[in-house]
Amino acid sequence: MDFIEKHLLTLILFAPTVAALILLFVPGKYVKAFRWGALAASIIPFALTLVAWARFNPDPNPAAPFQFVEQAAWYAAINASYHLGIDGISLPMVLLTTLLTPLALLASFSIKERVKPYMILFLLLETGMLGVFMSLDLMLFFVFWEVGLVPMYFLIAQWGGSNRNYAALKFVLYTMGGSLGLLLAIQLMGVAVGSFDLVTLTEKWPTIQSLAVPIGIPIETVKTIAFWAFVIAFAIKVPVWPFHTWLPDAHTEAPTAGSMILAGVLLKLGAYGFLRLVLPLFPVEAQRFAWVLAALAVAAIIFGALGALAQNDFKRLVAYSSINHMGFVVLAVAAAAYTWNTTAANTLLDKNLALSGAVLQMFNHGLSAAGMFFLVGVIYERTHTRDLKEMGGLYAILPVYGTVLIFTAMASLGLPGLGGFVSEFLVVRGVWPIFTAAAALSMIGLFFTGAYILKALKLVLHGPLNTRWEGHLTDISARELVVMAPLMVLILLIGVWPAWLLDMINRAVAFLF
Amino acid sequence: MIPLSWYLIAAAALFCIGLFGVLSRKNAVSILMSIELMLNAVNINLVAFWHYHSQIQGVSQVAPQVFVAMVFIIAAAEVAVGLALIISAYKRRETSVVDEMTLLKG
Amino acid sequence: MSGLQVVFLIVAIVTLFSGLMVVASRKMMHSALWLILSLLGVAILFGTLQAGFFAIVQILVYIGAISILIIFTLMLTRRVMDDDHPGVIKGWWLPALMAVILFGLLAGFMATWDNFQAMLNELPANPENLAGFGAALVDPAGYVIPFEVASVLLLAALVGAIYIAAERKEKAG
Amino acid sequence: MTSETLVWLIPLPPLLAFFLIVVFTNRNKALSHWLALIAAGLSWAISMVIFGRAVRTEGLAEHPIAQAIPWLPTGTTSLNIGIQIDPLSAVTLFFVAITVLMIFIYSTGYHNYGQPAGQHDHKGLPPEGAEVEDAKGKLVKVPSIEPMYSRFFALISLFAFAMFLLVVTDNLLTLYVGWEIMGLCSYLLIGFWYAKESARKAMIKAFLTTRVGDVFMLLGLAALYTLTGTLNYQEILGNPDVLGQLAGALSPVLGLSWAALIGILIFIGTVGKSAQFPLHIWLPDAMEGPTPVSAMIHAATMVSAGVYLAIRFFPLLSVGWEPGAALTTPMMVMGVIGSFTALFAATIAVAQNDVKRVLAFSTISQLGYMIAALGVGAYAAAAFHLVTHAFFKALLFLGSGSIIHGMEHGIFHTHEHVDPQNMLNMGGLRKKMPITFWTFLIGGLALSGFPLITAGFWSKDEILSGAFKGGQMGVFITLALAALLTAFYTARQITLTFLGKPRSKAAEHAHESKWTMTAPLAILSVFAIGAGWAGIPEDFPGLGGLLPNWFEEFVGSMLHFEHAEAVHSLVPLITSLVVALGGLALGWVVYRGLQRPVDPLEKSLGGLHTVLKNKYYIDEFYQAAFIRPANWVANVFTYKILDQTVIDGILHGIARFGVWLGKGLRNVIDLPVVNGAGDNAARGTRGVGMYLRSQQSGRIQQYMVIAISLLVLAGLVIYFTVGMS
Repeated sequence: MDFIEKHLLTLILFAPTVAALILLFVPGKYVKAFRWGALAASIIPFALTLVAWARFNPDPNPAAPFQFVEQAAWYAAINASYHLGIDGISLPMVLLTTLLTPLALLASFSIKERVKPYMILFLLLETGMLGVFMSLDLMLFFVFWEVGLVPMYFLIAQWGGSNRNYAALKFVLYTMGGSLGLLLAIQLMGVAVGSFDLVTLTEKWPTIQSLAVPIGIPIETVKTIAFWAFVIAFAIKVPVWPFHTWLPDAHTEAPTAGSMILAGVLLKLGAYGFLRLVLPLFPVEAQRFAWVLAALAVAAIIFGALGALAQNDFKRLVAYSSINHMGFVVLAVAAAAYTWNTTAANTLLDKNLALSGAVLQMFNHGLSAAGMFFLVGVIYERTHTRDLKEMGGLYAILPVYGTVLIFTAMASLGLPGLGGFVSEFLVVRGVWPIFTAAAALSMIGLFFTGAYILKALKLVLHGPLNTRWEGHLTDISARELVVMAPLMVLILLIGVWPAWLLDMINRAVAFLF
Repeated sequence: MIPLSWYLIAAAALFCIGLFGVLSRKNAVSILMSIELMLNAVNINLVAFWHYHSQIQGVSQVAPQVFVAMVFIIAAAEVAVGLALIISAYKRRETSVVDEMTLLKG
Repeated sequence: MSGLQVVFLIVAIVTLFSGLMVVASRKMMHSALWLILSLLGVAILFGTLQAGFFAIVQILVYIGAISILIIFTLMLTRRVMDDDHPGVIKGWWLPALMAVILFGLLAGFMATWDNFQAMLNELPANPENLAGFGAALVDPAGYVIPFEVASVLLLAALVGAIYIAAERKEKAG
Repeated sequence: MTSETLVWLIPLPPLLAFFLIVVFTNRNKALSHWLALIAAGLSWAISMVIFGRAVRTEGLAEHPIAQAIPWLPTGTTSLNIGIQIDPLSAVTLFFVAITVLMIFIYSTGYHNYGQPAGQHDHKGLPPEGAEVEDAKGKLVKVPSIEPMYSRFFALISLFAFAMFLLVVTDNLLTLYVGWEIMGLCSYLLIGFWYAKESARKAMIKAFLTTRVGDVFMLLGLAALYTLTGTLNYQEILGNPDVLGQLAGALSPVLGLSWAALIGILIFIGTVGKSAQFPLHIWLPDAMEGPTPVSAMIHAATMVSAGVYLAIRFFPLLSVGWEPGAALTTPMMVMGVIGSFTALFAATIAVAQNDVKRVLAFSTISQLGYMIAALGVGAYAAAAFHLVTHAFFKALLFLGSGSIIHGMEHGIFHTHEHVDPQNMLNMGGLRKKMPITFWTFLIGGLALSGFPLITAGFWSKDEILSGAFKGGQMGVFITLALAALLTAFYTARQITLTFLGKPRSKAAEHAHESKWTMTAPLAILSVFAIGAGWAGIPEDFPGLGGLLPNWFEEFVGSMLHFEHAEAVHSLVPLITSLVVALGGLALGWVVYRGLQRPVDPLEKSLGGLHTVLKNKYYIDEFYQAAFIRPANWVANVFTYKILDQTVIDGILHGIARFGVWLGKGLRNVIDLPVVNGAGDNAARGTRGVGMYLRSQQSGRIQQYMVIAISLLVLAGLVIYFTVGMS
């Protein structure tokens, strides 16, 4: 137990990799072994995350803000170390990742072709995502940031839809483009401070007066450039309008489980980057440019919703909804950035609420978006079309599926009593006193959220019975229900009793910002 | 009580004998054996220098020992693969004479 | 001239001579037997250097494993054993010349070194410090990585050797 | 059990029923409806206990039954949620519990429990009837049971849960939760027969229209929470300091105070939910749902919730106002919107032929009354009308459902193809459906404010006199006109439906509904009459003082100022008598002897009738002014232009530029310079290679000899140059 205690994060992080390596040596014809093996392997990190959750002390200790810390020498020459740790912001994300991966793998049981590489890539993907959430070293962060990219590229390009090559290339080039600036900025900071360690950087970088290597540019300019490099990298990942157009393509073409993970976790990497890196490292710049972020966030909320309303492709519609929902996270980040140095008690509360809402929104969106993409996949597997106009009247044929879909759609819509509402309310409430106009404008997006969700429900479920599908479709299967059940239970749980999760987030946010 | 030079000279001699064998023998197995001689020459040098440095430092030196061990390992690996190749080639071509294997001929 | 020096000279001469015979004998099997003798000589040389461990390893690995392996191979490739024509290529004088020149060069180079004539004295007790050597091999700050890589190499070599030498059930073409 | 515990328990049984039906019993119709009925009964019983205790509690307004638990951690503090029963929620609970229970019972009959399943019935469509053999072996058509019977009870249970939650809660956030869940349920229930195209449209319309109000309300919530740090009623509305601060602080919008701005934002929520102009359009279309749903939405729950919210927030809406003083901005807004809606909807109702649609518009109109009452400061009157209206409107809707059922029975019998909801096809149902007739008559009279005996009279009269006393003559006259029209269309409805001769064969063969439907009608009609007696004004000539004006005292205690009674005037009383009786008489006279299914008003009003019938073309106007532009912005502007053309265009441009740059470099530098040089070098090398090739023996040892000789040579060179020095 002592070993587990001390290396909990490493175990969580590399359990999927080890499993992937083992699976590498199993002959590809044992399809079942891959399915069940990958599923079992992905449950291990989940179980370990639960252990971490149980042992996590929600009250942050100022002396040791991160828990389960592990540090080992890595690139000693450049002072980059293998430094892992989690706090109340990253733990929910880790839980989300380790929860969604088994579900996505379970959802992938319908994959028939090249099961072996698929499962192995998926497990590697999990390591990449978890690494980003756990890293306390920028070099390590970057490595995992990129590690997550590669399996996703292959998942889209190999198992995707008809336009998959274009989508995969767009996804990878776009994200890589953002990463380029990120890498340069990270190196710049590392050189300037002499360490890539996040804790050290957070202490020194914001107040740094001169670069170790003078390059003839004022330090403020350098910081601003680094700030924008970070923001653009994360904005592409979130994605913030107008960096969002890769998302509908990638989501639409990705296999179902890929979309689940893409929407459920990968988008959170960007938002997490904002919270973990941009706000602590660039408080001054973030405050100066907070209005830009807020404006882009509002644009994302409104245009995301309108874009979703314009779609007739079910999956594309859901993809656009992600832009809309993640806009709220960025809006909260902008509000927090604007008030980073406040001392007024009520503004502190506003900021705290906004950020708590943002983290909770990330979690909730992870649940509901993954659920929605999965349900789109379920219907796609049966009808082989995503065109909403060809569906309709399916409620009578698929009553259980319809009920599950309505539930998930309502969670996505932000119905009170379900998870999404709590976080959206917190964000709106927190942002309102800081960016009143932005909060008011985001209501337009909130309205159109309703419009596109209802449009989807209307075109899929309701309407005259579609004789084309009658008798050809089977209702949602037990395996598919097992995928949905944990998501639905959590959505409901957060909506009815958010304290179990929010309390931890809240304390972490209050401590950090 | 033996000068270091003796060992070095003996090793150089053995090395050159081995080299001659590698360059002149026809049979692949012989070449392999010659290579073993060369490796042994190297090892003599390594052990001699290990003795010499341990004597200067007053403490047993680890690095030369590791090198010696590496040479052993590599020798073993090389022989295993080399002999396997020879057997394989022999089975296909009924010969282990290097002259007759001239696939590289331009 | 001390006793040890005498021993050294005898052993060195035997080693070099048998080495020469390895490359000079016509019959492969003779070469192999001479090789054993040569290797044994090297082992004794190790002994004179107070490297008893390596002397034993030398005997175990080289004589016990490698030489035996070579002899087995010779037996497996039987036709070779009856080989009676000259074991060396026609223009053998060129390699011989080169070997001699190389030896001269090496000796000349080494002679320029100041400590070339340094005496090797007797080391204190337990000169090899095998425990320290062993620990260094598995110490992350020491040589664990080379050690592990070497192990993997050995494993790969064995697997590869088996793969190469194994009988193919289905012969392509 | 303590009252607090009991109040917590009120919303739970329907919720539990919902989950049980959805998860377990959805295949068993009987079990499903029993679960729902028992749940509604339990809630009703607890509600009655609570109501009884609340009535007996002294000073309930100051010290409500309340309890709260922390729910949402917010920094160092947390947002608490809890329950609170004060006079307003007590009376609301009273009528909600009863109407909900009645609607539940009625629903079993309405959905033909006990009838066989129809052969051609399909999920998502209303049951079309089943063909069975009667005793003589002849095939007859009888009503068939609803195919999605269990689903209906599950949803309506959830609906009831949301309403109970909304009533018993002590803060705006939980109220919003109930509010939105109700929105969802109304969405699902209006679209219960989702396979009908009209239902599919109506459900979306209902949800989205109310959502317009909801998002504004959410903003109001955020603002209120920001400024006060709480959403608890007592801490905001019961605290004059907080209200004073809100009224004093200036908001950035239009120079309104924060109190006014928040009030208006929250009121917009009411406008959406209670279907006030201009967000009233969803409610008539909501008639697509089964009739019990209509009753649920229009009487017991949803629309009442909007008014309940407005009444609840009256202290905020009216902060700074006291009787006789100038109205606050939100009150003026409410007065104008309320009275306008009352008249506006009443005019439309006159021209509708669908029995349920008339009632729908009358609901809008009556809700306008309540809002207008709040606008003129008649707080208790608004609450009073809310209660009485809930009873008689539930009665009317259920009655109309019974009528439709009766007509359908006739249609099954005669195989005639007529619209069972069109009043012009009815007539003379009085004899066929006596219980329905008498109860509907009671409801109709209450709606039109028939003097003295009906509940509607007392509450409407109070509103009129409130407007009059408040000196708001514009509101008073508008409301009086609306009351006249109300009486007129009520008389029209009753006359067309029940009186005269049948105008279709189906109407001739109509049949009274079964007891599960008529019993709730009877019970509700008792309340439609009796509820009024709780609020007879003390200064009413003759009757005033016989019974204490209990309602005014009980609910009025919620407000902290004394009701300064103005000098009593007979004008409002006479007005309400005249409009009620006059309207009824007029309606009866006009429609008395109708023979053919044509509305005589069509001729006399001409073009105006067409306008009224088409609801002033507001739907069409919205379609053109908002929906189509919104769709254009979404489809064309956001997606096609912005995303696909501009942003993706830039991206593809960059990509194309990259490719162009690559090609350019290749053509300008690579091909001539690099490749040229390379090719030539390669050609040269090749030539040399070809020559050398002949020198290659393929013997490894030769190569090695060469290699080593070179090495030796290099060693020699070094030895004789560097080594010597």
